[in-house]
Amino acid sequence: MLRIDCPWCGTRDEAEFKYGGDATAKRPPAEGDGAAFYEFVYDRGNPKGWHQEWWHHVAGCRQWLKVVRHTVTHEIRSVAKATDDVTVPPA
Amino acid sequence: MSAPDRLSPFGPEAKPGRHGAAGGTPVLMTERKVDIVQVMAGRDANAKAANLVKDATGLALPGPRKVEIAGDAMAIWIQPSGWLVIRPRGEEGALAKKLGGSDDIAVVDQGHGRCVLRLTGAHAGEVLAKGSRVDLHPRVFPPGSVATTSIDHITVMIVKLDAVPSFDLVLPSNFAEAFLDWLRMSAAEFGYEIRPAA
Amino acid sequence: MTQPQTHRLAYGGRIDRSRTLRFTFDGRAYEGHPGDTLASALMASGERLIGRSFKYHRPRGIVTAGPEEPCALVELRTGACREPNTRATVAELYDGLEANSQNRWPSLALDISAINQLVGRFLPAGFYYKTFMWPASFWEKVYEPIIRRAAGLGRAATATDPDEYESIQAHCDVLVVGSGAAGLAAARAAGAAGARVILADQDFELGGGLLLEPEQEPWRQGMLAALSGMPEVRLLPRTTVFGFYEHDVLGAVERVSDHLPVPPEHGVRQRVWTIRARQTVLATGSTERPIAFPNNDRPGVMLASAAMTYVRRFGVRPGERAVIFANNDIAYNAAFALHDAGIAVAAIVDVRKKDSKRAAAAADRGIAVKLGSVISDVKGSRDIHGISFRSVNGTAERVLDADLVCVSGGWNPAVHLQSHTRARLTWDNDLAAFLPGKPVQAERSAGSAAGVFGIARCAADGAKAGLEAAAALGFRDGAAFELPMPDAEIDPKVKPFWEVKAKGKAFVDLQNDVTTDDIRLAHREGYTHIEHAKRYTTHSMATDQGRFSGILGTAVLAEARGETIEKVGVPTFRPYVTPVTWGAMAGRHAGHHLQPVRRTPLHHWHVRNHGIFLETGLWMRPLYYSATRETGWDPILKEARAVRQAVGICDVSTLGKIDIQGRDAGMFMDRLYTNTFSTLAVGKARYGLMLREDGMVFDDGTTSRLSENRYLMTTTTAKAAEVLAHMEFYHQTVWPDLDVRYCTVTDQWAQMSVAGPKTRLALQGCVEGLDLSNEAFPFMGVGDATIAGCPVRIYRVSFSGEMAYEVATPAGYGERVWEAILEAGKPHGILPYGLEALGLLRIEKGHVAGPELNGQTTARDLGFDKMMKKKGDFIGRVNGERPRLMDSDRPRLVGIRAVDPSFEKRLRGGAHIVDRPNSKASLGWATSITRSVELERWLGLAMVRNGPDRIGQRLYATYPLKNEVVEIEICSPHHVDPENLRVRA
Amino acid sequence: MSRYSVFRLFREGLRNQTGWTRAWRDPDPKPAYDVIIIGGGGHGLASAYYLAREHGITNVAVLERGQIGLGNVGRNTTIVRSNYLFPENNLFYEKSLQLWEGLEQDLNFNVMMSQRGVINLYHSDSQRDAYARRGNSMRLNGIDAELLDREQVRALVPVLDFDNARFPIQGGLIQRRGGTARHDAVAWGLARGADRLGVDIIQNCEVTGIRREGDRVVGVETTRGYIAAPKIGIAVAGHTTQVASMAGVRIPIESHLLQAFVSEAVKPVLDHVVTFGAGHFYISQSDKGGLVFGGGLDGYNSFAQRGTLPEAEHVINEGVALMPLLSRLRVLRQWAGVMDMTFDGTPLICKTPVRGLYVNGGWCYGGFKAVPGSGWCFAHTVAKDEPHALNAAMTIERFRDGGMIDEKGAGPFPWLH
Repeated sequence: MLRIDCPWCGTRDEAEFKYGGDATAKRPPAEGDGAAFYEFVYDRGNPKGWHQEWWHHVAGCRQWLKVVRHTVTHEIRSVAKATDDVTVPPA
Repeated sequence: MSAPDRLSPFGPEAKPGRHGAAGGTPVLMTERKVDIVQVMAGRDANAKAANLVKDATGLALPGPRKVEIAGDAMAIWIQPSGWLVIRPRGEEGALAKKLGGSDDIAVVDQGHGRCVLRLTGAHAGEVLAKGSRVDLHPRVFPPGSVATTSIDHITVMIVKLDAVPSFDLVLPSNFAEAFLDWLRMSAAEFGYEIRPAA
Repeated sequence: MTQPQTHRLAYGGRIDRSRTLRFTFDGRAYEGHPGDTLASALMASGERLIGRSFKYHRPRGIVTAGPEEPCALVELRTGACREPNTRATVAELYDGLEANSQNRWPSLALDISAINQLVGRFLPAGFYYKTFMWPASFWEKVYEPIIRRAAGLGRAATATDPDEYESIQAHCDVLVVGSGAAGLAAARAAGAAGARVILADQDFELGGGLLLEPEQEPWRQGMLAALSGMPEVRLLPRTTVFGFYEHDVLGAVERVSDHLPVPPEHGVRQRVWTIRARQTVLATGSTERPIAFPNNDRPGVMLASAAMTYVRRFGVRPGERAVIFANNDIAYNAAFALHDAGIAVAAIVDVRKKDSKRAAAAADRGIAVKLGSVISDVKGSRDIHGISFRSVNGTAERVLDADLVCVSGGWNPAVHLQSHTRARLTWDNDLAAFLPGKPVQAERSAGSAAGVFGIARCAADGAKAGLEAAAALGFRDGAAFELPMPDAEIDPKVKPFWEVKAKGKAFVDLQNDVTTDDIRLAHREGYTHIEHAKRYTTHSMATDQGRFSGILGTAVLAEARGETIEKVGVPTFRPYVTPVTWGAMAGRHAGHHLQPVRRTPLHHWHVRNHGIFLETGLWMRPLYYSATRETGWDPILKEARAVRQAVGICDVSTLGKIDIQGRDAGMFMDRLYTNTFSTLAVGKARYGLMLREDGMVFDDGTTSRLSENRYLMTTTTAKAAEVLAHMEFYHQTVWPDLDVRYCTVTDQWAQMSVAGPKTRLALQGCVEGLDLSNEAFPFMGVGDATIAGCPVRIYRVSFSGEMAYEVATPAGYGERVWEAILEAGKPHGILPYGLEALGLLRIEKGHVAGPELNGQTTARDLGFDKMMKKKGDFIGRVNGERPRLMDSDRPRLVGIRAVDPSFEKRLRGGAHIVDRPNSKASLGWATSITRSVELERWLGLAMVRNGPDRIGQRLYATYPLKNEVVEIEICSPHHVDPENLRVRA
Repeated sequence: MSRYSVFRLFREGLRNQTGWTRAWRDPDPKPAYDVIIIGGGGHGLASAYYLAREHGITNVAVLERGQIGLGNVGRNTTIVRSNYLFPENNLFYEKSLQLWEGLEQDLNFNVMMSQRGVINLYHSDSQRDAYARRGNSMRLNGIDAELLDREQVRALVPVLDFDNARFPIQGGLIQRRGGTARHDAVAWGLARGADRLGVDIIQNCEVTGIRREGDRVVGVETTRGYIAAPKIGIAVAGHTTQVASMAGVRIPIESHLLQAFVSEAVKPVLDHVVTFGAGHFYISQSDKGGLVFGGGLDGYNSFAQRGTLPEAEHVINEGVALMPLLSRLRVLRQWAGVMDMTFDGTPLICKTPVRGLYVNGGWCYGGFKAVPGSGWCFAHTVAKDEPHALNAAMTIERFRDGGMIDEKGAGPFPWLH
């Protein structure tokens, strides 16, 4: 069971959160073309290693958090607010 | 307009009385008759919101994981720039009206959408631990703490009031009855008493 | 008559001889004492034959005294409480216990299937992969049923479990698993330092190996007393930690009431603990392992430590005349324990050639020691009466009379929990065993689990581990405490020895009947990897998961491969260390408690007024109302007609409601919806459509503008939570600069839809403070008023296609307002209507709902082209324009009607649309179908290729599942009032 | 290596099984092959088998990083069925089911294909209609399906909870030809079958790079040296994106964890495969007596082949709710496999932008039932350098042009499929 250290609420169980996928994908601006929006939705990273991903604290503060987690060991390196920039260690 | 009688969200089965195992100190359950207003401050408007609430209720707005308690009233931190202000039930909608709100401070009446159940007694913590994934040990969760979590799939705010321990549980009204079902099952081994709403 | 306790020692052991517990096994009456297990009590009455093996149905007895028992499995309790495959060796005896042997017919003593032994030579490992193929059709019909009946062990319960279970969410600084000398010391050291400690042990008595050492009893008691006195230390006997999961979370099951005939009132049977441990000390001890030799499965052959346990802890004589077969010094303890208890020890057959201090000690007791020797056969079947032994590589056999063989092949530290963390085990040559590896989670192993042997050494090692664990969390300087008196120094070194090669079946997996030859066969056939060999032979796949003898299989395979045991390795240990009951894992969520029930503010009115309910998501909603609980269409049609002809009222409180405020609220709405809301007039509502970013329709609903910067959004019941999360995602991660705030107010409001031509008349009878006339309050208007003294907000929106007003009031006033409207509507023939009529009406009107908004349809598919603004960004705009989504050949929404006006030939949802009655080429499918009260025929909505271009065509709805074909006409989805006059009336 | 037969078994019985030899050879890699299949799981072995059997291409190597058959083909819940909604899926899975039906005769290896029937329960009228749409689609495509009402389900599976359920059972959709097979046996049988046709199955041979010349592949770097081949097929579900990236190809797939469980063996209580309609739970009873069951994904990208506690509780909750008499049985073991999850829940069997490189993956959690059909279609795609009609829609491009095949309508969220 993952334990995610919410910057607002403290360390909480996975059960309070919902997963939101790759947090590196950026939504293109309104004028973005088909290729850009295709990438935003479908061209996701799938690293075997460190992964920057969205977790939504639904049964908590309802904030979308940027989590850096290792996809093999599940180690969580950092949990940041949605607007923070985070660094991802090399895989 | 004076508040007409309203139905309790805990349903007709929540009749006052002693249930579960006899003997020992029972867990006491009391529905609190309160008004509840959700306050959400816009960018850079936290201070303004704090003043608004202070003027209207005398309560300060607490920071993350904290509750400000003054007598029967309290202000609960629920999310960044978001609080619940709770006080004994008065005129319908009066608290929300008094707080008013503005373009950068949203005030939303939740007096019927949320409800508060007070849980107190020596075993209250053990009962909650059957569902609460949050550590309620005094070392990490002293009086004045609040945690929003999920118990039996229901989102619950747990407010720690004192060392008895006593808790105020803030629940979504549509789930109040279901939550009480769970609570009664979990408290049965210690025995529990449902008190008249107050 | 009750079987006498012929094998109970006169004194000694931890049982309470002053009290007698009565129990039955296969219907025969027995008695035992508090402190007994079922196994020890059966043994006390001289019972040897407890079960039958899986494949050959060979007689099997008791081989261990712990949870790793592979043979002595029984059906405990009966009927709805029957627990198959219960290990007699850990089943705590209680008065009135009923147990039965399993996997035998007609009886344990006479088991017909034992005939499998005779043909055993034709049933080697994996034989079934090579046969049962001829003729092809025979597998399901003939072979499989036979195999299935033969397989399986015990029988499941016959009915719903009457007992209750629950879960507990626990947090601690230090979790100590195991309560032997190491565990007790670790817990005390950590507790004394001030840490919050949980000490869990699977046994019903705390103490582990200490329970076999009377002279250490004072220390054990002192430790338990000290621990009980620490407020932050929690002792959990009867609690098995079954899994070590990521992020230092462990799962444990507490057998709260399994030692009682029935759980106490308001009590549970078992309880699952989810333990979040900042540090964990694994003091799980070690288990002795067997040696493979011919007929090593006979009842009466058991582990040396087990024999010692039955003597020392349970005061039972496991036999009259014992032979010990060992490759290490520790096993001599068993010999001496038996000897001291007055059991004859015929010999210690020790595979080691070199003499040792222990052999001398044995000689002092007059016990013969056969050095450099092995047991080459066991005489007897259901009971044993002797053994053959010979020198390790000799052939000349000698015979010894014996009814008990105590085997010790060395010890395996219990590394299972550490393995769950993916730590790599390390091999120890002295112990010839795998030890815990370098920790990868916050844990450390102590005591014999870490390869440390001897009570005093284990205690010291545990104390050190406890201190370190506490110190790692900043808890320091706890009070020191006394360690147990030093015990005899015994060298734990073993001479690796795994198998005696001689004539006869030598078993490595006693439950699944896997022999050393089976392992070698697997190797010959290329199943040389331990996982392949395991799966091919089923070795280590029995209920003990290889805990008893997994290492034996590895050793035999390693020899065949000519490689070391370290290289070959053991199959991956996975949860559960010992199997866990489903009920315990389910906790409180059995039966209708699977998920909580969500109730509308009007729920109990519906109950009192004969609502027939349906579970929709977590909600309970009335389908229709019927005092007689009649089924079929009549009650539904009655309610629907009331709406079309007079007035009806429906509880729509389940609709999601979101209060949105802020300067950018309008802009936010414009990006969420395909259509524009920033232009909506204050006091007006508008229907809106939301897409996912992939262009598929996500949700719809009406949203009102309450003031310049405040909107009230309604969502569908099903998507309410997702829509809020969707808004939070885009606001927090994509458009954080938008100045907007919002929250759910779904629970705040009771909401009811009042619909029908006489709605205005009905409402005018109870609404105060709002002019409901068409002029003052036109379609899509929003206004505040009061009903019966309660504040209400009224929205003039319609789902049914009739003149309709949705009335919202604070939840607590729901019933008052609902009843006031019913009262006012009486003269106009008002009826409450449920989900069925609601569905009927919306289908007639052509409004889309769940079956159309199924995540596979685009706005264009549903005819919402015009609702997609040309300018400006909105979610799903770009991906919704991918070429194949623009293809007009996609299935698109249309109405369909049965050509036949009677109700004879039924249209059904899920039917496919074809152009000829017998065509197999689907053009689309019927999404929503109903009986129409307006057009008096079956009609509905469908998704049809080129649908809109087919309007007027005669096609067919085919439903092969019922062999039905119905001629239909394609038409506009709006079967009722396509001009929308009624809603504006 | 000779055929299995009753005579053979009898003779070996008399001589203590000493005559059996390796089920498949253990060859060293040759410098070059006509086709290299990366991945010795079910799909890779089936692909090699059908390349040899259907297309006469026998100079084939299957390269397996570890030991064959220990990935998802050895970790699943053994369910075989073809009850899909869209023709792009149900015709493909039906082909696979038909191959399953003849597989043990084909392979002379008993994979214990057991057509005991797969029942999908429904709990509401709208769910019934959704299943009816699926069942009717199957029937129109010549696939067996029947809609059962509550009493018909009760007659088949009396142990379900019809009295006290939170989500009462209203009926089910049954495919009687669906069922289970012995998962390990499928891998072993295909390995033995391919080997007998000349395919080299090379274990402990990890591919570390894919060598390209311009826009085409020429071979692979492995831990056992460079191996040349003009055609390379990737069949490494769970790690498709990793291996494809060695050739510079990006695949729209995420890796997610699916868990499976087995209970202690008990006498038969369940004769069918049953799927709960109000949650994520499916269960069957193995011939050995263990109840084999599983649920949904853990829900976040993962390559950890490790069971977790929340999903175990979740799955077992639903199991007890569905079959109350399971309550007093014991769960024996919990494990997990890494699933290739696509963005519409439908697999990929297709060419890639790189000539000579083919991908077979994205099996989500329907991979086991697809094994023979997947191998058959992939072999065709590799041999002919163009897809068979049955897998023509299973392309990467479908996400760009909007041709998703989304049975659930769950959208571009791999963890929701």
